[in-house]
Amino acid sequence: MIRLTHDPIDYSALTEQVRRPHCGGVVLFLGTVRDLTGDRVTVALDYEAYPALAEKKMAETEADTRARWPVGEMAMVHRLGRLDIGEVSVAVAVSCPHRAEAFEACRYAIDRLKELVPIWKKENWADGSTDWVHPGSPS
Amino acid sequence: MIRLTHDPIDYSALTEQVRRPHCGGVVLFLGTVRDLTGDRVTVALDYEAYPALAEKKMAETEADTRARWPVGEMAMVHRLGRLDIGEVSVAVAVSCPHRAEAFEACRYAIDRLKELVPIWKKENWADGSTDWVHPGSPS
Amino acid sequence: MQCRVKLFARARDLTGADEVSVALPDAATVADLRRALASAYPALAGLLKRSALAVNNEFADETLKVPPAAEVALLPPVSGG
Amino acid sequence: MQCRVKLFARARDLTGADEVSVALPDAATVADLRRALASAYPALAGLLKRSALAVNNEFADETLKVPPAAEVALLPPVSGG
Repeated sequence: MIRLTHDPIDYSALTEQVRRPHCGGVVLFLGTVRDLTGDRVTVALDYEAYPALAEKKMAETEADTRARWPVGEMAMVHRLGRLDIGEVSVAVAVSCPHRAEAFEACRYAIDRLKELVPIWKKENWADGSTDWVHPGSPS
Repeated sequence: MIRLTHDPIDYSALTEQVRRPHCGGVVLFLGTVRDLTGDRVTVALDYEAYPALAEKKMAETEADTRARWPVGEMAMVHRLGRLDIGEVSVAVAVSCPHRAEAFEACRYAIDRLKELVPIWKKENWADGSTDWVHPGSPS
Repeated sequence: MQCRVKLFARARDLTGADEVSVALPDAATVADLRRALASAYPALAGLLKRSALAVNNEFADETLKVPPAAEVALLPPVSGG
Repeated sequence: MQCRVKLFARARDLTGADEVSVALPDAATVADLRRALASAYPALAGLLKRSALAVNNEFADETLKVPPAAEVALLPPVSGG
């Protein structure tokens, strides 16, 4: 299950969705908005997506993860819009028969999501300035 | 925070407890009761602990984990008594500034818990027989 | 043909538009589109070098011919999560 | 001295008791206790070889002298999680 949403992420519901009787391990990852980026103070982030392609790449990430580990069920949700410090921007929940698999599959899924999925964040700094975050050398 | 409990584990409360503004990554592990162990059908597990030493070893595991990763907060809860299929037997939640640390710290903590903490489970098989699980060669 | 290109994140801020349009010859490739964009919108030139282009909802190779009326998007390096 | 030993899991099932007591000479070690347990409770002998002993709430080395009135526990291989 993959989803983009402007609403707060209900990670408990997400976790319940992936629990399965044959899966002894469930791993949930939450990405939350940090108050510091390096040594600069952030007050909020704005997340934006290219939605159709983002959902497609999230679905591909799910398929890739299932091809590599015996996933019982998995769910990935990314939030969009304005997020305050401490809010959950992304949640990935995975169940597998054994715990090592569940850890590896969840880690792989969030790593791929961050690498592939067309979503961008804008830092809203404490001094009132803003910066879109585009990893790599500055343009 | 470490705890042994006979009540169902509220893993959402546990996860909320470990969230911190300077921690961008939270990883939650849930161990749940599987319906199969190898190819045998389980109907329930009974968990028993040597409580004082179990809590001490869980606290040591927390301290070891904090010594190795920049943990913001962490929580480990193990349930005791009779558990049905699908119920959560153990939950470990860890927050760290970055996600790689949170995955590694959570994985380390559950691995150590399973290795060190004096807790035992008894399989209640579908055929009515029972077996305490003591890894290693049979006695 | 006119090719409309959706812009996101800093690319939108650099142009002040969430979509721009450039003229392309028929059978133009993604590489041609990239050059046309940099020429028509010099402010985008730096970021464009580090950005992907998507055509009809898939990341596009430089050699792909841009189909008429394609949905095209300029995708700066991603930072979700 | 009499040394009382708490039993858990299969060790309890093998003896039908959650605590047993064995006579030990003063200054007996954990290794001595292990031998005395195996001798007094032969049903435990096999599992005992694979079990740890805890004294006063810590895993005990074989050479540790068992203090008088210590809290002692026989801990079969653990299977929590």
